[in-house]
This record gives sequence, structure tokens and C-alpha cells, in this order.
Amino acid sequence: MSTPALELTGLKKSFGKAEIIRGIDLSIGKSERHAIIGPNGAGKSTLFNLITARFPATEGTVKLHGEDLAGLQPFQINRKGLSRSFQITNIFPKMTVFENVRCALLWAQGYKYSFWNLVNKSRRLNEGADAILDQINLLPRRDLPAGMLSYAEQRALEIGITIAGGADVIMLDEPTAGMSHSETDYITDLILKVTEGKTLIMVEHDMGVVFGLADRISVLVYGEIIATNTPELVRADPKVQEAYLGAALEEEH
Amino acid sequence: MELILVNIIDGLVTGLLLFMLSAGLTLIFSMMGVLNFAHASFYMLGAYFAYQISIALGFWMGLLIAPLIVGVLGAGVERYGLRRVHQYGHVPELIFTFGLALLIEELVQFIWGKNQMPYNVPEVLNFTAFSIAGNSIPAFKIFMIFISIGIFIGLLYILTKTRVGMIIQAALSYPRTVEALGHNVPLIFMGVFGVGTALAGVAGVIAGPVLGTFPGMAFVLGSIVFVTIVIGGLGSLWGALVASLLIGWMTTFAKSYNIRMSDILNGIGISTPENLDDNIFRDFWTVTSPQIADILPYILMVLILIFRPAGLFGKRES
Amino acid sequence: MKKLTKLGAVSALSLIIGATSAFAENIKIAFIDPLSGPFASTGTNGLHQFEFAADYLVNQKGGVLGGTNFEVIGFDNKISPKESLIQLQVAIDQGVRYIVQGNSSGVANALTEAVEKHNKRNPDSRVLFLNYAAVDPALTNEKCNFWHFRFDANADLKMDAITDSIVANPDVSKVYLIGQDYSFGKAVAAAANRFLGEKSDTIEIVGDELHPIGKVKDFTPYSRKIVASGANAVITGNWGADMLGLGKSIIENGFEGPIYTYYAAGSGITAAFGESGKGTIRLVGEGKVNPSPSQEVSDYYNAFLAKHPDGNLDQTRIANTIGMLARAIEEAGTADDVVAVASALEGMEYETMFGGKILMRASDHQAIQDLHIFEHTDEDIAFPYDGSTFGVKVINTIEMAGADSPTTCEMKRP
Amino acid sequence: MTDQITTDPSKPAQRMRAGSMSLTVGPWIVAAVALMLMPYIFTSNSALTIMNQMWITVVFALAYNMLLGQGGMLSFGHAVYAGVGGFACMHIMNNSDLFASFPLPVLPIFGGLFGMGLAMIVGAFSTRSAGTVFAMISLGVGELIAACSVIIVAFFGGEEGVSGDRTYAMPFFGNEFLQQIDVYYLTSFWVLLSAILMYLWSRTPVGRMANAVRDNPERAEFLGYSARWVRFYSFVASGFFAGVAGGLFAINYEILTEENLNTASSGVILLVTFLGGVGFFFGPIIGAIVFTLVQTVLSLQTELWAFYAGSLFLATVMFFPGGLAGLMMMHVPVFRLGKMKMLLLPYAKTLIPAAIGILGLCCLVEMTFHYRHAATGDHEMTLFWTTFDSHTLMPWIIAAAITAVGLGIAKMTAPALKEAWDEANTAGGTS
Repeated sequence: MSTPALELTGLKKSFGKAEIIRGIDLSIGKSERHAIIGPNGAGKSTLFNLITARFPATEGTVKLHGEDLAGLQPFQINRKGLSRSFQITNIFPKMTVFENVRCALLWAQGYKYSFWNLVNKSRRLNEGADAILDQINLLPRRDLPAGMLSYAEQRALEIGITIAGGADVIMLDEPTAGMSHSETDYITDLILKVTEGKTLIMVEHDMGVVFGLADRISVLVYGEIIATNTPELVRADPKVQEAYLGAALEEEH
Repeated sequence: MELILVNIIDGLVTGLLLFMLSAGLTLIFSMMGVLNFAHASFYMLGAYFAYQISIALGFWMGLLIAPLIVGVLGAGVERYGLRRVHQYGHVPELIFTFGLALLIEELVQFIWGKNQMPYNVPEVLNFTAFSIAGNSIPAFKIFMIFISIGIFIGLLYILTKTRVGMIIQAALSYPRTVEALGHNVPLIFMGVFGVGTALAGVAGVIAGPVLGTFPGMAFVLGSIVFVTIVIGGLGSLWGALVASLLIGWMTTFAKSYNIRMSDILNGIGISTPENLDDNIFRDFWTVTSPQIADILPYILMVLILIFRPAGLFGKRES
Repeated sequence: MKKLTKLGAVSALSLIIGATSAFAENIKIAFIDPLSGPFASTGTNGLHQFEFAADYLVNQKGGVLGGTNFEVIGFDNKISPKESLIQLQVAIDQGVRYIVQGNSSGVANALTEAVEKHNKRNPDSRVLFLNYAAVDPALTNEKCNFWHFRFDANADLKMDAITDSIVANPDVSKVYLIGQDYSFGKAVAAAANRFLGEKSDTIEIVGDELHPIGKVKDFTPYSRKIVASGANAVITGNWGADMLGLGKSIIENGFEGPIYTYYAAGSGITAAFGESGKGTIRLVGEGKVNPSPSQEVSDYYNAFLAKHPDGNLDQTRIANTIGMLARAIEEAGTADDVVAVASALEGMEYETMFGGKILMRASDHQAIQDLHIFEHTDEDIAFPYDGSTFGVKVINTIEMAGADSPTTCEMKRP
Repeated sequence: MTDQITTDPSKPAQRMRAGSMSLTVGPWIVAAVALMLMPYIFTSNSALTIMNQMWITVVFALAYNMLLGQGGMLSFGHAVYAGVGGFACMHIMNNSDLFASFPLPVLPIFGGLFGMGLAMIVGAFSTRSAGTVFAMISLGVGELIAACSVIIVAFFGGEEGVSGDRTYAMPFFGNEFLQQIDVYYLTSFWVLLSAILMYLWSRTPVGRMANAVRDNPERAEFLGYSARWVRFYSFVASGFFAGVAGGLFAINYEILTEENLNTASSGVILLVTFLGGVGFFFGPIIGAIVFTLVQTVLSLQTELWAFYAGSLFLATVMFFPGGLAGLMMMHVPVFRLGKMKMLLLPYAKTLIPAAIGILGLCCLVEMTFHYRHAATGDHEMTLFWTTFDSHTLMPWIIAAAITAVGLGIAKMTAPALKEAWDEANTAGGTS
């Protein structure tokens, strides 16, 4: 493996005196599907927010393709090829579904802040947006305001927006949270489809999704990674069993 | 030296008057997230009602009754106007208060006409309390100081020491939780709005005789009240107090001392250009502090917003 | 309220009405001043005085040109130059040939330029601008034109009168100048400096400052400085709420000398000053009412009061404006040819019922007349203001004030 | 106040769909023809003047809506950009050599450039965040510049402002713009051009992202766009078109004064825009036309115009937060369903009595005003071409009766209207 897609070294974050992330070292290779699991309050979302510069880190470095992201703003990180979704649906509710996706394509297609191009006139842009809508099966909903979609559709749109820019590192924050079984299956398939050949990092609660999707899994407990390994080995890891899976499995049986 | 003391007293009067307006506004603001543009209009209504009542029943009844009427009106505006607009979001709410301010001004002109009202200081207080080096301090100003301080202490007591105050403070930050605990949050909102406007009414009652009772009185004070609470930090009673006093003293001292822009610039080593008359910056060079005293708060606000957007005492980034 | 209230007229319709009602039997005079907003009281009062003067002095006496009446139409300019220019256009379209305006020199400046351009570009519908109260000296100096006539004394002439009165007062040795920070306030200060410097070696100017216009909430700091400076007279060009606020504050903080003003009467200010301003507030102006100079004036004033019991006849120049316009139209023999009317106005000498005569100086179209110094008091007041017992009484008169004052006007006649 | 001044997305009462209109040429041709024909319908100079004022307000309101409607930025001091643009144009007008070197129709570009320049300076620090911080900075900067207008006389000309003469420009195909009609066509050309440009702006990448940032600045950041820079570009573009409006003002009135800068003007443009409707591109156009008519024409009819304007405004905010444009667009689905017919009768039954009732109410207001403020002895007043004595009881009874009956019928028939409305908005059904 050459340069990892994403590399975290000694990452720490404190809110006041409470240390939420206590030093994380993690390396995720190119085209790897990596899941981060852990009990509630383990700091999974915080970790995501640190990586994408939504919060500044207290200590440590984040490297994307070997490049240090320190001091960069979220939009600059995005331009370097890292895209993320949010745990709470984060779309543009008053714009149409199509517009949502098209906005996500603009920067990637090099339009920047231009005011001499008309979005309606660009075939590449509109066809690209339609192609993504097709991928996420929202083509029939194309011209509805995004705020009027059902929850599952909004989650699908969220994923669509996240992948639209063509980023090679995709971070999904609990993509299936709050969904029914059939919806979850649908989203899982969707994720598999749209992250083909890309690096995927996801936080997820649903173990079915995690074990179905991930190449490797990291277990985050109280701000520390206690294990990183393939699904089978993580499942077998006694530390993980104790800290996390044990409780969950007991409940299931 | 004596003049400094006199200026301190004068600035205190101005500042405390500003505080009575900004205290209510900052509560309303942090509670509903609304810049209530009509707040100064309630101040004007206070003055006009008090004038009308004082004709029949004297100044003291005016001081007692006028704020009550204003408070009831304010609560009514919240109940039948703002609450309705609230569902549409913040901008419509704000614009509603903006339109309300215009309408109140028109209504006041409709009812009382466009002239200054002869609303005067009551005879009992129309004397010189004491003099400092020939500068007389009218008794009414001392009275204003006592009223405002009394109100501040009362507010502080209610907000921090009583059950109602606790509920209000909680409702400011966590309206849903408080509602879930069985409290009637809309009623609390209405109450706070009513009390806030009543405070503005009190300010109007006691400021009317000194600063004049005329249809433009709300406009003169309108935006400076926002400036005060933004500088102090939204939702902070202490911030409102500190900012009010700061503005009171700042403007008073700026008016009292003729500081020239050229002196300041010379002081920092920039020399006055020779042919000032031909210079395009000539007006800038000849500016004096009394000229710009009343726009200093705006400069301060812009600077604070750039460097400390939460204001002096603000807890959150808005 | 004579202005017809036709609420129902659909707005688009009234655009057409505005265009078609251009013919008229009456001689129409457009009164373009604030009728709504913060300065509406002054404007409305002025409109009442114009309507009354036209009715009493012209129409009830059989009109002009053998029976043609004057009709004063109010146009609300909201004291905005922009609105004034729109209303000017509307007025011209309605067949108005005479524009009267007075509140705000800013509006007057805009109007005089617009009138000049209009008359140049539209020789068929020329109009005259009769300025009854805007006192910026520039209007009859560098900005003068043939179409503008000023019936009020300009700020310099008034300051000439004030300083005459101050120099004659042995009690005054230190003068404090304070005014609003804009062109008029600055012009007053400059004129005061100039005249006092010319007229006296002993009088000292101990303060000269400007404050923001319409923004000061509390004048106390300014009054403190005035008291502390040891001044025994104050001169201010303030008006409206700034006048009242400043005056009350100065008196409240223990100042006892005279305060010389331009605009401290009427519009509620007299009533608001009441007892506190007695003997302190002075103002300069034309037209004697207290004590009444003649039975004619008393009749005139009483007739006005019968119509407007709360009103003030505080601008006697309005009667002069109407009177002089009527005579000029008679002399010209036409009301439509404004060049002829303007030529008749030029150099006109007019005996006013308020005493003395008025000369409309041809060189700059500035009316030269007697100026008085008034005192705010409740003694010997036959005609008080604002429904109070207070009014202004003449204490000093300067005859034909500033008759020899220079002008830089280069009048271009058509 | 939350970071973002827009409406809560989960509340369907207000749907901003400025972006969902497709670009068609039709409306623009209609607008151009209408602009051409207006002077043939309203021929008087005053009508032309009023229309010019309308078009200037249209440009300014559209520019303002680039901020408020499309960018979600609430400004309390936008008049300064128009004003500074206008002042710059006046100074160019007064520089005879420069002014004589280009034709007059070019002048508004300079106004735009100066407005844009100022917007770039202020935007550099004010667009860091939207919401309250932006609003309050705009208020502060607006107040400061307005205050400068009386202090810095060299540029703003003090109280009397700066005036000039438009006819000294290089003749434009022999036209010196002496007459109102010439200026009308110049203004019309610019209003059409500006409106088209502003519409096209909303279809560009940065224009689309302005909507995105308005709705959800954080998400926009994670799509590669800096919310701050998107706001900055919108702000600067808005400043440009505001400056164009200022330049048109300079050409029309040949004078600029302090009132072009002050907070009252800034407030008016906020009212105009909101009255028309911020959610639709054409909303501000309607707002500008209605408000100018109220201000200029209604004020000729009644001194209480501001009172009516205020009431109209407040009613709009309370009952139709989408503004007049929103009210119109509410009918589009009905129209599409072909059920407009179903509404006509219920509308007539409710709205006509309501209108009569409101006019009756206005009569009562006017009569009260007349009773209180008219000259003594002047008992005569005229309303709706009827002259009567306001001090007798009869007119009051009649007006009160009209009001009561009108509003009463409206109240009675309102449920039927609501029913018809719901019916008309349902697809399928009986028709």
C-alpha cells in the first residue's frame, strides 16, 4: 500500500476539560471501505467533525493522501477530494431535488464562483445531475422541493449530494439511522453501488450494514480506538466483545 | 474636575434611560430571536399615554398607569400579531415589528397630531437638587436615576431569585424542555414581551418631559437600542447595563470635550496638510468629537461585531 | 381640509386625471411642502395660512384680473427632494404656474434647479418658484435665477439683525454659537462670526460648535459647556425638536441670558417652552403681530383663528407672498405669462399690512423688509401661539434690514 | 437568532422557489413591449415621472432581493450603495470634459461600478456571517455613511446635495435627453437590461450557490464552496445593481441628497421588496410598482397614505408572508388544474363585500381624521365624489353600515370560499 487515503495521528479533542477524543491513530488505504463503530457517546461523530474541520482539533494531524489538512476550512478540504454526509439530514430543503444534486456538482465541474456560465445551458452539468439522480433512484422526484421528500429519500439524497462532487474519499455519518429494515437494505445497496472504487469511511450503528459493507472496522470506545481489523477478526476480538459487542449480542439472544 | 463629575452624572442618566429600553429588548430578543423594531415605539406610547393621563390625574398616576397600558398593548401585539407571524420564520417576524413601528408612529400622529406635546416635569420635582461648580443638577434627573436603578435591581431579583425568573431563564434557552415540564411557554413569552414593553413604557413616561414628546421620539432612539444590546451581547442583562452606561458616558464625554480629528492625527504623527481647503479630506480633518458623538456607538458596534461577534457579555455566537 | 379626498380613485386612473385636468379657471398655486411625516405640522400650518391668505386677501375681494380666483393646492413632498421633484411635475401637469415652498433649503435648492431646467426645456409651461421660508443665502446669490423669488429674509440678513440687537445690548459680552451640523447650521455660524467681528471689538465668541442634526437625544452635555463657558448670550439656528431640546436643556441647566434663535416659535414649540422660556428665548423674523400694528392685522388674525383655532399665523410673509403675487398678476395683466409676472415682481415695492414696506430687490430677487427681534413671553400677547397663553412680542426693529447687503447674483433674464 | 435568517424549512407555509423557474424568453418580450407602450397610454409628464420612479425602484428592489430573497442576507443599510453610485454619477456629470466624452445612457454603469466598489469594501468584513451579525453591521455601516453625508461635504454636498445637468453629455444619436419621454426610454432600457442580467445571475453557478448558502451554509461548505465568498459575490453584485439604480436616479432627478443614503430609504426598500414577495424573482417588481403608486398617487388623495401603507404592509406580513407575488403564485396550481372557474364566484362573493367593507372602514378613518383635524367651520368633506357634512350623524351611520354589512357578508361567505379553495386545489374531482 502506498500513501494511505486518510491518515490520523495522535488526534485529540477536548471540550473544556472533557477530553472526547483521546489520541487516535488510524490509517485508511485507498479504495478501502472502513467502518467506525462504537457505543453511543464514544465520539464517532466528533471524530468525523474533526477530520472534516467542522471542529478544530486540539492536537494531532489529519492527512489526506499524505497532505496535512491543518488550518484548512471545510470547503478547502472538500476541494481536495473528501466529501461527507451528516447524521442529521443536511440538504437544501427549499431547492428541488435536482437543484440539490446540481449544486453538489458545480465545484467539481470547475464552475467555481463563475457568473458568466448559465447552469441551464450546461449539458454536462444537467446530465451529470440526472445521472446521479438515476443512481440514487430519485429521478421520479426530480422537481420536488427536497424538503418534501420522505425521510429515506432525503437520506438517499444526502448520499447523492455527498458523492456527486466525485470525491475519492467519502465519509458517511450513520447513513441508515432511523430507517426501517427495507429502507436500510435499500440504502446499503445504494452505498455499495455509488462508492465503487472509492475510499469509504462510515460511522454506523446497524451491525448488519457494517458487516455487509466494510473491509475493515475500527471500534471506538471513550475516544480511543481499541481495535482495527477485518469484520471477522473484530467480531472475535475479546476486547471488542467486552466493550461493545458483548452487550449488544447478549441483548439479541 | 467638577465638570467630569457632572458629566458622569449626565452620562449615567442617559445610560440608565437606555438601559430601561434595552433590558426589555434584550430579554425579548434572546427569547424569541426577534429584533423588535417597534420597541422604541412602545417607549413613545408610554410618553404619550402618560401625557394624556397626567392632564387628568397628574404625573404620578401617569407613571403608574401608562406602563401598564403599554404592557398590555405589548402583550396583545405578541399574542395576536407576532405569534401568528412566528410560524413563518425570523425575517417576517422582524419585518412585522418594522411595519408595526411605522404604524404606531402614524397612529400617534392620527390621535395626537404632529406637534410636540407640552408634557412637563411635575412641579414637585421641578427644582435644582444640587449644583456642582455652577452646573445645576435638576431633581428630576436624580429621580430618573433612582427609578432606573430600582427597576434594574427588581429585574435582577425576579430573574435570579424567584421561581418565575428561573422558569423564564430556562425558557430562554430550552423552550421545548420547559414546555415538556408542564409550563405554558407561550404564556411566558407573552408575559416577557408585555413586561419588556412596559419597561419601555416606563422609560417613555420619565423621558418624555426631558427629551420631548413628539412623533419622532421613537425614531431618534430606535436603532441605538439595538446597538446597545448588540454591543452588550444578546440576552445578557448585565451586558445591556454595561453597554448602556458605556454609550451614555461615551457620548456625553465626546460632546463635552472638543477633541479635533486634526489633534488626534497630529498626535499620532500625521501632520495637517498645508492647503486644507483644497484637500479632498478637508471635512475629515475638521471633524470634532461633538459632531460625531452620537454616531460613535455605531462605530463601536461595527468594530465589536467584526472582532467579537457575540458582544461584550454574549455567551453564544449568534 | 379642503383637499378633496378621493380614496376610491384607482391609482392608474388618477394618473390620467392628473393629465387631463390641465385646464382651469382658477389660478393654481402648488404648495409643495411636508404634509405627512415628522415635519408635517409646520407644513400643514403653512398650507392653512396660504389657503387663508388666498381666500381672504384675493378671492373675497373679487379675485384678480376681474374675477379670477386663487386656488392653493397642497402637494405632500414628505420633505424629500425626490418627492418634491415628482410633485412638481404632477403640479405642472395640472396646469399650475406658481410653486410655493419653504421648508428645508435642501428641497428649495432641488426645486430651484429643477424649475430652471424645466423652464429652459419647456418654454410652453414655465413656472415661477415663490420661496416663502427657505433661507439659504445661496438661493439669492450664486444659485439665483430669474424664476426664484424669496419673500423671507435670508439667513445672513437675519443674522445681521440679530447681531445688531446683540451689539446694542450692553449685558452681552460673551456669545456662544451652536447649531445643527449641516449647511444651514454652518451658514449661521459663519455669518455670526463675520457680523460680530465687523460690528464689535468687545464681544467675544466663547464657543462655536455643531451637533449632529436630528440625532441628539440629550442636550445636557452641550448646555453644560455653554454654562461653563460663561457665555451671556447664545445664538442658534436650530429648528424642530433640536430647537426645543437644546433650548429646554440650556434653560434647565441654569443659563439665564438671551437665546437668539431663528425658529423657536409655533408648531408646538411655543407651548412646550411655556413659562420656562419666558424672557430668554428671542427670535428674529418679519411681520409684527404683538402688539398688533393695525386693526387690519387684528381682523386678519381673528378671521384666521376663527377658521383654525389651534393654528398660528406665524409666517406673515405668506400673506405678503399672496398679496405681491396678486398685484404682479394685475400689473402684468395675465397669469399665464410668468415672464411678465416675474418682471412685475422684480423691483416691486409693497406696503404690507404688518407695517412697513417690502422691496423685491431686482438684482437677486431677495425681499428686503423690516426685521424684528421678538421675545417669547405671555405679557401683552394679543395673539398667542399653539393655543397657549404665550406668544412672541416685538422688542426691537431694524427697518429695511440689509437693503444695502451685497449679492453675488448674476441674474440672467429670458 | 440563529445563524441563518431564513424560514424554517420544515414549515411549508413559505416555500421559496426563486430557483425553480425555467428561463423563457416570453415574459421578457411582453415586458419590453409593455415598457414601449406605456407612454402611449399614460402620456402626461407626471405619469412619465412616476413611471421612471417606479422603474428605478424596480431595479433597486431587485438588487435588494439578490441579498434578501436569494442570499438570505437581511440588510438595513442598502440605500448607501445606490446612493454612493448616484453621487458618483453626479460628480461625473459635473466633470464636464469627462461627461461630454460619452453618451448619457452609459452613465449608470459608472454608478454600478462605484456601488460595487463600496460593496467590495464593506462586504470584505460583513459577509463573514449571515444572520444578525450581517444585519447589524449593515445597520451600523448604513448609519455611518448616512451621517457622513452631512459631515463630508466635499463628496456628499451636505444638506443640499449634489446637482448637475444631464444634457451636457455627448448627444446620443442627436438626443440630449431634454424631455421626460427621452429619459423614460433610457430608464426603461436599463430596467429591462438590469432585470434580465439579475435574472440570469440567479441561473449562474454563483447565483445557484447563493440559494444553497441561504438554505444551508454548512452543507454548501462541504460541497467545496466557501459560504463567505458566495455571500461576498452576491453582495457585490447586489451593490452593482443598486449603484445602477442610483445612476438612474441621478439621470432622472439630476440631484442626489442625503435622503438617498439614509436609513429611511434603506427601510423603504426592505418594505417594497417584502411587500412584493422575496420568494419569487418578480416579487420585488410588483412591490416597487404598488409602493410607488401608494407613495406618489395615494398621497395626492389623502394625508393618511402612510397609515394605509403601513396597514397594508402589516396585513401582508401577517396573512401573506409570500408577499403579493406569493399570493399570485398560490393560484398557479389551481390554474394548472383548470379549476380557476370554480373560484370566481366564491371570490366575488367574499372579496367584493370585503373590499366595500374596507373602503367603508377607510371612510370612517378619514371622517374621524377630518372631524379631529380639519379647520373649524370646515365641516364639508368629499369622499368618493360625495360631498357631505362630517359633523352630522348621517354620514357616520352610512359609513358604519357599509363597513358592517360589507365585512359581515365577507365573514359569512368566507367558509364557502375556503371550501372552494380546497376543492380547487385538489386534483381530479368533479370539474
